[in-house]
Amino acid sequence: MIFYVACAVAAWLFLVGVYGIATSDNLVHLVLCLVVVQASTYVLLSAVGYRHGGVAPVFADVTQTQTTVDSVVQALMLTDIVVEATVVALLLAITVQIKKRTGIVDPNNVNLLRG
Amino acid sequence: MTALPALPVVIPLLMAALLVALGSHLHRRLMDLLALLTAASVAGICAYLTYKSSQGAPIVYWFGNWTPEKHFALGISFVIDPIGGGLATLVAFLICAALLFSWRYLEAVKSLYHALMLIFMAGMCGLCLTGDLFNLFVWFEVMTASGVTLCGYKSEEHGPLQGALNFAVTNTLGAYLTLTGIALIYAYAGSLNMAQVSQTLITHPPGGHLVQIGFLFLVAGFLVKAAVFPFHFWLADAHAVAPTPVCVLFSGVMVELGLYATARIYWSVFASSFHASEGALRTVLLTMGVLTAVVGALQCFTQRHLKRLLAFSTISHVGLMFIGFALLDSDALAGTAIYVIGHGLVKAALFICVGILLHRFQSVDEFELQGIGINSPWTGLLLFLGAIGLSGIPPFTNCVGESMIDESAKKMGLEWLSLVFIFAGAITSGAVLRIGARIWLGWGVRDEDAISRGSQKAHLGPETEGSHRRVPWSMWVPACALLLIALALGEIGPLRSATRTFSDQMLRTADYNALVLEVTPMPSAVRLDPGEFDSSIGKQVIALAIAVLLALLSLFPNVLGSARKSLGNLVDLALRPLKAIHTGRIGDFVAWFIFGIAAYGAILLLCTK
Amino acid sequence: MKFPLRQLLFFAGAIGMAILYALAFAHLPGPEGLRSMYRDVINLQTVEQRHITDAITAVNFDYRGFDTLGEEFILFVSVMGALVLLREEKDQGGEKVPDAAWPARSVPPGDALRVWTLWMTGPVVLFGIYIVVHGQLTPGGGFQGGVILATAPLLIYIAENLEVFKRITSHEWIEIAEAIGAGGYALIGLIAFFYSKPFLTNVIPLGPGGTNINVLSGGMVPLIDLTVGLEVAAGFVVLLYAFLQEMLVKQGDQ
Amino acid sequence: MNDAAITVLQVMTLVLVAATGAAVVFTRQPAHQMVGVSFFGLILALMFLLFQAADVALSQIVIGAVALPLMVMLALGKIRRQSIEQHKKEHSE
Repeated sequence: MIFYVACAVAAWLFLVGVYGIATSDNLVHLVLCLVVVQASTYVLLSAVGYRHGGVAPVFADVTQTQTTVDSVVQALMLTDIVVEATVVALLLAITVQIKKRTGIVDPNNVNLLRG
Repeated sequence: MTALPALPVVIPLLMAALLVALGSHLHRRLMDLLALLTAASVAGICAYLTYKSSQGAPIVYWFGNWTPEKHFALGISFVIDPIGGGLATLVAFLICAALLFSWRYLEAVKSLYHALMLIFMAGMCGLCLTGDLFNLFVWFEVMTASGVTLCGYKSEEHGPLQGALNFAVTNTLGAYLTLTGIALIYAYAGSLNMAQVSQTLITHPPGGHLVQIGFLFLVAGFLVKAAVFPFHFWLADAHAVAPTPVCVLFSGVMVELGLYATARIYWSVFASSFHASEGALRTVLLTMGVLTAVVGALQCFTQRHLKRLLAFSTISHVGLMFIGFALLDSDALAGTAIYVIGHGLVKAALFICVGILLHRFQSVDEFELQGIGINSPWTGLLLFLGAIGLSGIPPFTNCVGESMIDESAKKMGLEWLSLVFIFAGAITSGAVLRIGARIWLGWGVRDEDAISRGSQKAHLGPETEGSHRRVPWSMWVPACALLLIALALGEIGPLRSATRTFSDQMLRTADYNALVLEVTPMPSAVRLDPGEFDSSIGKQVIALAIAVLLALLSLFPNVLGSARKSLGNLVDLALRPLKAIHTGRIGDFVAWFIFGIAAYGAILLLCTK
Repeated sequence: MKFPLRQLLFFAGAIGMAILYALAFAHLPGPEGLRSMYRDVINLQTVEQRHITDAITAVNFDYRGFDTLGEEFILFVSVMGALVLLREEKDQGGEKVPDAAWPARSVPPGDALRVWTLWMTGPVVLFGIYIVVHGQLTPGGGFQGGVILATAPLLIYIAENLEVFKRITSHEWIEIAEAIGAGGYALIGLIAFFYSKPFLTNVIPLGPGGTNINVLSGGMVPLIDLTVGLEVAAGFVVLLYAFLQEMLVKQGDQ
Repeated sequence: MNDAAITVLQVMTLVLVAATGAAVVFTRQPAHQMVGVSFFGLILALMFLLFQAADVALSQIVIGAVALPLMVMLALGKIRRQSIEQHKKEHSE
């Protein structure tokens, strides 16, 4: 049950974030909408890894007979978070530089390439 | 074999870290040399691995020695078969060419350039060799992050930044959808290893449309990378602004890797569970391929910015390669593999030619350069040779691939596909012939108005310093070598039979699964004969003739007389919607992305019986 | 393309995507047994096989350590990327010498704030190191600890101890540290070759196991943890510095 | 805490995640949006905790709620400064 709620939230975040990107008029806003899109994958992954009544797979205070949630999925999410940080860093760097060169932060206006 | 398969990824990563650590203390030439040596050794290792795997079964390599436990994959594996290994070899080889080319080219580069190139190479090699879904995603991200940075390397100008932005946003969105697909597949099958997932999907077929949708989401990122219509917009922008050596890699291999990953995911994971909807998938992939090929070709002919023109030609040719994959047939796949190599070599050489022009004359605008090429005739010769190569005429390697795809299309009753090949080949080749004739022969009407209108748009800052009088050997040698190999490779007798054997091997999913999960060793590949093929070169000659005709017509439109105007209007009418949708705005690209995925998904589901 | 047209395109696609999502989710999750295979194997084995109590760290740095190597290099590349993209152009020479242009803030921070933030730096560093070295025992590890460590120089910046801040974030050695962190991971992986084992095999003695598992358990995992911590900490310092630098330069001009 | 209570909490945070995510998108002012994003990051971390992912929650706090807003803040600061400079330049000309 909780799984399907999470799936619905994941789909919602993906589409809402993409809507934000599609209609964005500010590059910083666009980057933060991308963060929302990425959050969709977090929600989906954490729901996939979750087990009803499960506990975190840290066996310092848990015995191995208890139900635990999926450790593999959590490792994937850690990678996902690093990817988020790097994407944001790169895109913000590009944004700052575009602003510096052209004085524009509106992605509908940065249109210097058309051939 | 305990070390070798990991090295194509590990060596460049280590060398990149070393170059960054020592960066400011090393002489530029030493860094060039180190990077070049790294790339060359990776090329050698990949070639050896390819050879090794072609002698027997694919090489399976478990990182961390996590061999499957009770036939369950715990760790990450590289599975090196001749197709993946061959592509990795091409990657390393083109990196060599690009590094050699930048020996004198980007003279102002700092240490980071070499490190970035090496990490880019590691990402591409990892993508070719891996046998794990999430690992595929990781290397995809390595490629994207380093590709974006390389694309925006000349960040002093606004052009590169716009290109890098479009590149980053579209590819990242695609990657998130890919990750969603991975999550869906993992939620069902509970594993990430391709063979394991494939096995699970066979033994426990999921209900509903999970397989189709999971596949579509999983490959979404790679479709964006492969610049399939309507996800292709970013590619032209990125190419137009990236430094030339980087363009060589983008067009020569990176885009093709998107296709490779799609094919790999299909054949290694989904093929056996797609039986019911194979026809639907073929429809979808053919739609993608044909649309991409046609749109790319049409757009290509209208460009005057040389790099953009070549970028659109790459889009068109990727469409052709997609057609090869779309037939979902062993022979067509073999043809596609050969086509990828042939096209990669020729396109890389063409980009180097444009880079030489930029080096000597500081411009990549067709009209500005009119007649100027007389000062460097040899570059012109190379460019013409490359242009002819694009039309797919023998003895170029891509011709062999094209005829194999043709043959297998004919067997399926899809003869009309060869028309698409002629169309795309003729138009892209014609466009390059046109720029060649205008720049080196000075043909065509000189339009001062157009020069002043366009010169600002196509202006790129110099990528070089110092003398521009001569073309240094480090620039023309790679171009010559690439074209010579493209010519010679098609002549190798066993190429056809060997590639058929390899692709047949790639398609045998059950054997692959058993091999990876250590159930049984893979039976050695069945040696296949070269297969039947139509050795007449009529079609290719027609394509080349059309190309020459198109080039001449566009250079001397006056010969048409009164028909010129109406014809021009007609062409204009056809191209206007294409130009209209290519706005350069990121918001539009994103809307197209969502729409494209939904549309292809709809076709896939509706055509499923 | 006009704006409404774009919205039309988006909404048509979004409706389609929503249907695709719904159809895909309808048949998830798969048979419970399938879905839990990977988890079962790893969760049952990690303590005795790897002497690691945090199964996530075991997956991250051992079972699927190769992914994490790639991940480290994604971070490495993006730090380089931010440096490349944010660098000042050369022709405006004078502006980019940071030494001449360190900021004088309009309102100096009060002594209390200064003392407090400086006093905070120690605990933050200690906490960061704690999180790094306990990666294989409790939640946390090189990545999380590394980011915490990277915030310490910022505290020094807030306390306006600029000399120290400058020394810590001086480009050269912090970049070297980052490269050592990233390259170190790959080097640790190479050790396995001396034992004729595949890349990243955990050949180092696993250390105390069972109920005695401590920070040295896990063989190569604590080592990798340290290199990741170094790389992430240095990487984020460079990253934040790259964004901060220009601001400092501009402030100095005024 | 019993299972039912946890499930209720999980659903509540998920709804909160959906709502804050939308709020981040529909806040068109980047400066305000930044506040929203750090809040969004915290809510996500809370969700991870409730889904028994302590490691991920810790990462999410240090990245999503600290490092990421910090980068955005610095970038925004730069952009604003550049706007002021451009404005000055236009006036002096």
